[in-house]
Amino acid sequence: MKQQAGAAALSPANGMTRGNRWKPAALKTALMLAPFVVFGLFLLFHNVNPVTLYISMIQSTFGDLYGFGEVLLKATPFILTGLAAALPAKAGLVNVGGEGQLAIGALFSTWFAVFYLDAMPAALGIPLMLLAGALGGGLWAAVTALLKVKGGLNETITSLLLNYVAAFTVGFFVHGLLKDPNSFNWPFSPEIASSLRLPVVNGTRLHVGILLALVLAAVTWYVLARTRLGFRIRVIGSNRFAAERAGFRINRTYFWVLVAGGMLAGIAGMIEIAGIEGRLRASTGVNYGYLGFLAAMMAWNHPLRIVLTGFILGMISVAGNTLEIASGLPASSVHILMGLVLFFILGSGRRSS
Amino acid sequence: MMIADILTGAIRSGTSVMLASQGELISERAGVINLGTEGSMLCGALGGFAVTVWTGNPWLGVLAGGIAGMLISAIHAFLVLACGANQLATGLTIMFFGMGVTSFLGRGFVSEQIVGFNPVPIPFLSDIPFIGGILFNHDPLTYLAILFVPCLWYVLFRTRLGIVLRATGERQEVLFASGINPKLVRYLAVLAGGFLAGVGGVQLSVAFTHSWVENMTQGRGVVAVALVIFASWMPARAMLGAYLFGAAQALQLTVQQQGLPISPFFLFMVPYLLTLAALLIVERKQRSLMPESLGKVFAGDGAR
Amino acid sequence: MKTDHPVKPAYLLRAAGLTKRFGSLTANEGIDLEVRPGQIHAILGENGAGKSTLMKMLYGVYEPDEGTVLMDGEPAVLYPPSRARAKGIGMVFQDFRLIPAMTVLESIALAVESGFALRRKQLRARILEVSRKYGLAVDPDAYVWQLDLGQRQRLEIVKVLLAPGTRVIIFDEPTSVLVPQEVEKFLDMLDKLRKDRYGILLITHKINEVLACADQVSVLRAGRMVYQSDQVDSGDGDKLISAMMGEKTLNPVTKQGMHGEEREPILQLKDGTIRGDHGEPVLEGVHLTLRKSEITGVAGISGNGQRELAEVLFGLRKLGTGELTIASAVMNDASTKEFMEAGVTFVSEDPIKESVIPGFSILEHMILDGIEAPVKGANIDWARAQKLLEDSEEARALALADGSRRADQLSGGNVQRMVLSRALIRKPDILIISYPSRGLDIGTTRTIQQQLIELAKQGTAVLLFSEDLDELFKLSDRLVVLSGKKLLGPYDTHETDVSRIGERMLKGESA
Amino acid sequence: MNHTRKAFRTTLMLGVLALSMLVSACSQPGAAPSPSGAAEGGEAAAPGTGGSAIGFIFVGTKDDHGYNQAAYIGSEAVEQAFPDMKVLRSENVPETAEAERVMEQMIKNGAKIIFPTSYGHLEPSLNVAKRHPDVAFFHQGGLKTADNLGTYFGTIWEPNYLAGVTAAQMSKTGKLGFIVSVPIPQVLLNVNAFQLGAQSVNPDATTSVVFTGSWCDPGQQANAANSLIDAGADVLGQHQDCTKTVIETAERRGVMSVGYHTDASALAPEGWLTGSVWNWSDLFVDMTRTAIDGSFKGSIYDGKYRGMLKDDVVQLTDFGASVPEDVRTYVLEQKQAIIDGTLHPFAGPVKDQEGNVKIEEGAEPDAEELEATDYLVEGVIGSIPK
Repeated sequence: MKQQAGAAALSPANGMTRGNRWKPAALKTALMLAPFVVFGLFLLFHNVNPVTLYISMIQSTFGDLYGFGEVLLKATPFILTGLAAALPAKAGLVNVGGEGQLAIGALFSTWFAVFYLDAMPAALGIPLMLLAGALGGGLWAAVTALLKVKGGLNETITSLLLNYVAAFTVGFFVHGLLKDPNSFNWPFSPEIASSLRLPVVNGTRLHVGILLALVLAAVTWYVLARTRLGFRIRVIGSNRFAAERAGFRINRTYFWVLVAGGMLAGIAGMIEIAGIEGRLRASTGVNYGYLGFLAAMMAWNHPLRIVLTGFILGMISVAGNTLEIASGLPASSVHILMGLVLFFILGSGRRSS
Repeated sequence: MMIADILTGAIRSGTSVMLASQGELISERAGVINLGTEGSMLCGALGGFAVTVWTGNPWLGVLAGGIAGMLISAIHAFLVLACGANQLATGLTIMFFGMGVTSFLGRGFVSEQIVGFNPVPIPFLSDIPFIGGILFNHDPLTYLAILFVPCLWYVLFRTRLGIVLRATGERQEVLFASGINPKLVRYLAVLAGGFLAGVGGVQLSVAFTHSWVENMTQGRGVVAVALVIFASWMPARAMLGAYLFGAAQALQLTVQQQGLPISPFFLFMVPYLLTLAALLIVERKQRSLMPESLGKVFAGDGAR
Repeated sequence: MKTDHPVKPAYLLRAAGLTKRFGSLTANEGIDLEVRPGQIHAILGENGAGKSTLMKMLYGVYEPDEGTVLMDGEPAVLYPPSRARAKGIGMVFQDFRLIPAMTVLESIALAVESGFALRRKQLRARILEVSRKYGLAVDPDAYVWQLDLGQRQRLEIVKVLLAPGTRVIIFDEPTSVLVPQEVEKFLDMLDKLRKDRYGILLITHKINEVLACADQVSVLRAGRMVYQSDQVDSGDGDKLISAMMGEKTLNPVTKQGMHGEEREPILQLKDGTIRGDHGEPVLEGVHLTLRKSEITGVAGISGNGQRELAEVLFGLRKLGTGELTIASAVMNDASTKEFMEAGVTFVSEDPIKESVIPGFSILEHMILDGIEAPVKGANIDWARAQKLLEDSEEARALALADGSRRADQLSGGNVQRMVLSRALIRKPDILIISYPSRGLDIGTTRTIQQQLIELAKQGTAVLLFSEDLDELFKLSDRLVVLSGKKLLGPYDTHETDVSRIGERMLKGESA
Repeated sequence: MNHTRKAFRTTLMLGVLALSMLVSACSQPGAAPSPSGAAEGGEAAAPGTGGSAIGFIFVGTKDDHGYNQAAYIGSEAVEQAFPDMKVLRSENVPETAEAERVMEQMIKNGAKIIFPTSYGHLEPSLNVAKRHPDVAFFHQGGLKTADNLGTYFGTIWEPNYLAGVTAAQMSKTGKLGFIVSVPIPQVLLNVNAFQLGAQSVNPDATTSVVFTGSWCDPGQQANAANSLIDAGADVLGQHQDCTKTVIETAERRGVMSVGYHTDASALAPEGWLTGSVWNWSDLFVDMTRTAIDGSFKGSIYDGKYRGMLKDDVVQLTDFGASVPEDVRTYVLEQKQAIIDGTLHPFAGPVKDQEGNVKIEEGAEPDAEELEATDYLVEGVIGSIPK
C-alpha cells in the first residue's frame, strides 16, 4: 500500500518534468510576444492598426542601413551603462548611478576636448578624450565607492542620489564655465573640434562607438568568466563573508569594481559627445543610465547578453518616433511599450541560478 | 520674516514629498523598496487632477489619485512578490511606465482648470505670530497629511498591526508561526504605500499647483525614497526630511531674490547633498535600524 | 500494546505511522508516539536521526506523507503551524524565531494576540504573571538583541505558555544554549509544567537529562523508532546509548596528556580590547597566548564575544586596543591576507552563511582557500586543481563529496566536512576553529576530533571554540572562559572540572 | 556555462553583422539611404518643393498654455491651408541629436518642409539640412542659417515692454515679479523689456527675477510665485514654456499677472492684466507657401526673419477686466508708438544692474543686437546664475 501511494505520488511529478522540456521555450516566446500583444490591444483601443504599425516600426529600424544604424547608435550607451551596472553587480553591488556617471563622463570629455584637445590630431585626441570620459565617470563612481567603503553607506542609495547631483553639476557647467561664448547664453558647451568626432559610417550617423561597446562587453565578460580577478569578484558577489575569510580585500574590490563601472558609463558619455552630439547639453544622455540598468537586469547581468538587451531597448526607443509620426500617438507611448516589455521579462525571471 | 517665508514654502512644497515618503516608509517597513514611487506620484497627480476636473470635487480627486497610485504599485507588488522580480529594477520600470502612461493619458488635461484645494487658515491658531503663518495657513490636504504622521507612528509602534508590519520587514518566517501570511502583509503595505504616494501626487497637482503637466513630479518620488533611509524608517523623521527638502527649494528662491551670487544649481543640489550628509552622520544607527529583509535588497540580493 | 480509551483518552496527542520523505531520502518512517498530560516524553537521537523532522511534523511545519495524528480521540491535521497552534501545540525552537529589533512585549504580542489592537498593560501583566509562576525571568521592555541565549529561550517559552490553549509543548534541544547551572533551573521549570498537566516533548541527545527528568523515552535512529519505554530508570544509560548508536563502532578519541610542559608561544594577544559591530566593547583586557602543538579551548555561553575574538585573530575585525603578535610580528593592523600568510586558518561558526558561495562547486571552494590554485596564465588550471583535491588525504578521511558538486546544495554536515578538510589541507600553523562538530554525526565528530589532535601533534596551535564542554575537555590542553566581557584563564584541563568551568561561564571571575 | 556560450555566440554574430555593415557601407560611399535623391543632381529641386508632407517638431506638449501650444496652433493653420499635405508632428522632441532622427524619419515620410520650433533644435536641423539640400527648414528663434534653412522669430519684447507698462501702472507696491527658466538672451530680453516698460511709468518700480532652471516644472513655478508674492510682489510676469501654474497661483493669492505665449485670461478673471503672445498662423502659412512654390531662396524667409508688433506676428492680448480705461488708453498709445516706430523699448541709454551703460544714448538696437543680450537692466533684482 505504502509503496503504491508513493509511486502514485511520484508519477505526476514525472509528467511535469517531461512537460518541462518544451514548456520553457514556449513560455519564453509567449513572454516575449505578450507585451506586444497587450500594447497592440492598447493601440486598437486608440484606433491604430497594430500590425501595420509594428511593420512600419520594424521597417524603420531594420528596413535600411540608416534605421539599423540608429538602433545601434541608441544601443551603444545602453550597453555601456548596462555593463556599468552589471560589473559591480557581479561583486554584489547595486550601481544605479550609471546615469550620473555618464553625465560626468560627458562633462569631463567635453571639458578636455574644448580646452586641451582641440588642436590635437584625431589619433591622439580621441583616445585622450576617451580617457577623460572614463576618468570623469570613474571619479563620480569613486564618490559612491568611497562613501561605501569608508562611510559604510549603501551604494544603491548614494549612487541614485548622486545622479541628481551630477545632473545639476552638468547644468552648472553648461550654464557657466563651459558655456559656449558664442551661444548667446544658451546653456551648452562649445562644439568640440571636428578632428575629435568619431568616424561615421556613410549615409548614417553610426559611428565606431558601437564597436567599442562590443569590445568592452566582450572584455568584461572575459575578465569575469575566465580570469582570477573575475573569480574573486564573483566570490565576493556571491558571499562576502566567504571572500573575507579567504583573505580577499573586499573593500578594495568594491572600490575598483564601482570605479570600473563608472568608467564604462563615463565612456558612454564620451561616445555621446564625440559620436553624436558634438557638444555638451544639460540634457545629454538623460535616462540612458537607468535604461542601461534595466538592460543589465534583463540580461541577468551577463555582459554578453547585455549586448542583446541593449539592442532591444535601442530598437524600442527608435521605434518610438515611428509610433508618433506614423500613428499620431505621443512619443511617450513608447515608454508604455518599454515598460510592458520589461514587466514581462522581469516578471518571468526567477532568481538567477 | 524671511525665515517664516522659507518655512511656509517648505511646508507648501514639501508636503507631496512627505506623503510619498510616509507611503514608502510603510512599504519599506514591510521589506519592499519601491523606486516606482515616482510613478505612483505621477499617476496620483494625474488621477486626482482628472477626477477633480470631471467631478469638481477635490476630495474625490484625492481618492482617485490614491487609487491610481495604488494600482500602479500593485504591478510592483505583483512582480516582486508573486514573480520574485528584482525590486530595484521593477521599481525603475514602474517609474518609466508611470511617466509613459501619465503623459499619454494626461495630454488632454494640461490645459484644464480646476477648483482644487485652497488654503484654509485655522481660526485663532493662524494668528499666532511666526508659527501661525507657517503651520496653520494651508490647504486641508496638507493638514491631513501632517496629522497622518503621528497616526502612522501610533499604528507602527503601538498596535499589533504595526508589529505585524514591522515583523514582516524583519523576518517574515517568524510570521508563519503566528498564522499570518507575510506575503499578504507585504501586498497590503505596498498598496498602502502606492496610495499615499498617489495622494502625495494629488497634493502636488490639486492642492499646490492646481495644474497637471507631464512628468510634473520631477524626481520628487525618488527623493521620497531617499528620505525614508535618511529618516531611519521613522515617520516623524521622514516628515522632517521632506520639509528640509522643501526648505532647500524655498531657500533657493529666496537667495536668488536677495541677489546673492550663489548658483541655483548648487542650491538645487542642496537637498540631495543634505540627504547624503545626513546618511553619513546617522549611518551607524540607521544600519541597525534598517529592516533586515530590506538590507538584503540593498545588498544586491536578487540583483544577481 | 496500549488500548484506546474512546471515552477519555489518556493522551493529549497520539501519532501513528508518521512518515516523511524528502526526495529519495526517508527522514522519518512509521513513527508512533504518545504525549500524555503531566508527563515528559523524551525523544533521544543522534544528529541526523530524524528528530527535527518528527517535531516539525507535529508542529505542522511539514505535512506527513503518511500516518495520522489523533487529538481528543479524533484525527487531527496539524499542517500548517497555525492549525497545530490552534490545537494547543507549542514549540520552543532551537534557533529562536525572534526579531532582534523588537521588544520582548512586541515579540509576544505578535505570537499570542490576534486582531490589530494591542492591550499593552494587560499583556504585560500576563507576561509578568507567567514568568513569576514558572521562574522565567524576562523584561518585557528589553529588545531581543539585548538578550542572551538563555533569556531568549525563556522568552520563547513564555510565548508558548501565553498562547491560548497550549497543552503540548515541544522543546527542541533546549539545553544546548544553557550553561550547566541554567540547565538545573530549566529542569525545575519543566517539573512545574508537568505538575500543571502540560504534555511535554523533550528532544535531546543528552542522555543524562533524559534520565533526570523524563517519564517516557523514545529513541530515534536513522528515521525509525528503535526503542520506546514508558519507564525511565537511572540505570538505563547504556541501554539508551546502544539504542542511539546502533551497531556502529566508534573509535575512541585518544589524546596523550601533555600537561606541565611549556611550549613555544606563537600567537600572543596582550591587554586587548575587542569591539562589537556597533563599536561597543565586547571583551576587555584580554590576554591570550596560543602555543605550538597545543589545543586551547574556549568555553562560554555563546554571544559572549566568541565570534568577535575569532574575527580579531583572523584580521576580520580590528583590535580595539592592545597588541597582537604572531611569531613576534605585530599584527594589529594586518589584513586577513596577512594573517593567512602568517599561517592562520579560520573555520567560522556558521559555514553555510559565511563560507558557502552559491553556485560554486566544492572544488572552487577548495581553490578559494585550501588548495593552492594552480595557474595557467591569468587563468586557473581546473584540471590540476581537481587532481590535487582527489589526492588529498584529509578530504578522503572526512569522506568529502565529489569536487564538482555545488556546495550550496550540500547538507549542513557535508558543508562542515568541506570547510574542515579545507582547513586541514592547509596544515596551518595556527588554526582557529569554531564549533567543529556542529551538525555532524558522532562518527564524523570523532574523526574530526582525532584529526585536530593529530594536527596539534604536528605542531599546529589550535584555538577551539565549542559549546560542548565534554568536547572541550576531551581535546583541550588548556581552557579559557569568556564571561562578562572578560577572558578568564587559562586553566589546565587536568586541574579543573566541568562544574568549575560552568560556574565561571555563568558568574565570571568571582566564582 | 551553456548560457554563456549561447549568449557569446549571439553577440559574436551581432558584432560580425554590425562590422560587415560598417565595412560594406564604407566601401560603397553614398549607397545607403540616398539623401532624398536630389543630392547628386546639384541644382535639381528648390528646397521645399515636391513633398507630400510638412513636419513640425516641438520641444514640449501641444497644450502647455504656452510656447508649444502657440506653435501648434500655427501648425493647425498650415494643415487647414494645405489640405493635400500631410502634417507630421512630434512633441517632446529633446534638444539633442535625438531630434535629427525625428526629422530624418519625417523626411522619409515625404516631408520636404520642416519646422523645428525650438531654439535647441537648431543644430540638429543644420546637420539634417546639410544631408537634405532639397528640404526647406524654418527654424524658430535661431541665430544661424544655411542654404536651405532659414530662421524666424518675433520681437516678443515689444509686447513685453507694454506688459511692463501695464503692470507698473496697476501695481500698488511697485514691486513686480518675473519667473523665468534659464538666462538665455530671449529670456533676459523679456525681463529687461518688462522692467524698462515698468520704469517708463514708475521710475521706482523694480522687477524681482527668479530662475527656476527648467522650462516647465509646476512645482517650482508655484514655489517661485509664492515666494515672490511673499516678498511683496503684486504683479507676476513670466518666461516659461507652460504658463498656467504661475497665473493660477497669482490669481489664488490675489495678485495680478501678465501672460506669455498665449492668452490665458480665462485662468485669472480677476488678476489678468494682459499678455504677450505669438501669432504664428499667417506667418507659417506664408512660409509654407513660399517654399512649396519653389521661391524659398531669395525670399525674406531664407535668412533671419523677425516678425514685429507691426507685422502682427507678436501681439498684446486684450486687457483683463480689472484694467481701468485710462491705463488701457495709455498702453494702447504706447503700442501704437512702437508700431509707428516712434517708440523703441530699448532706446538708449540703457544701464545694466551695475550701472554700466549697455546701450548708448540715442541708440536703437536692432533685433540681432538685442538677441545677444547677456545682462539685466537697472531695477531688476536678482542675478544671472553663473
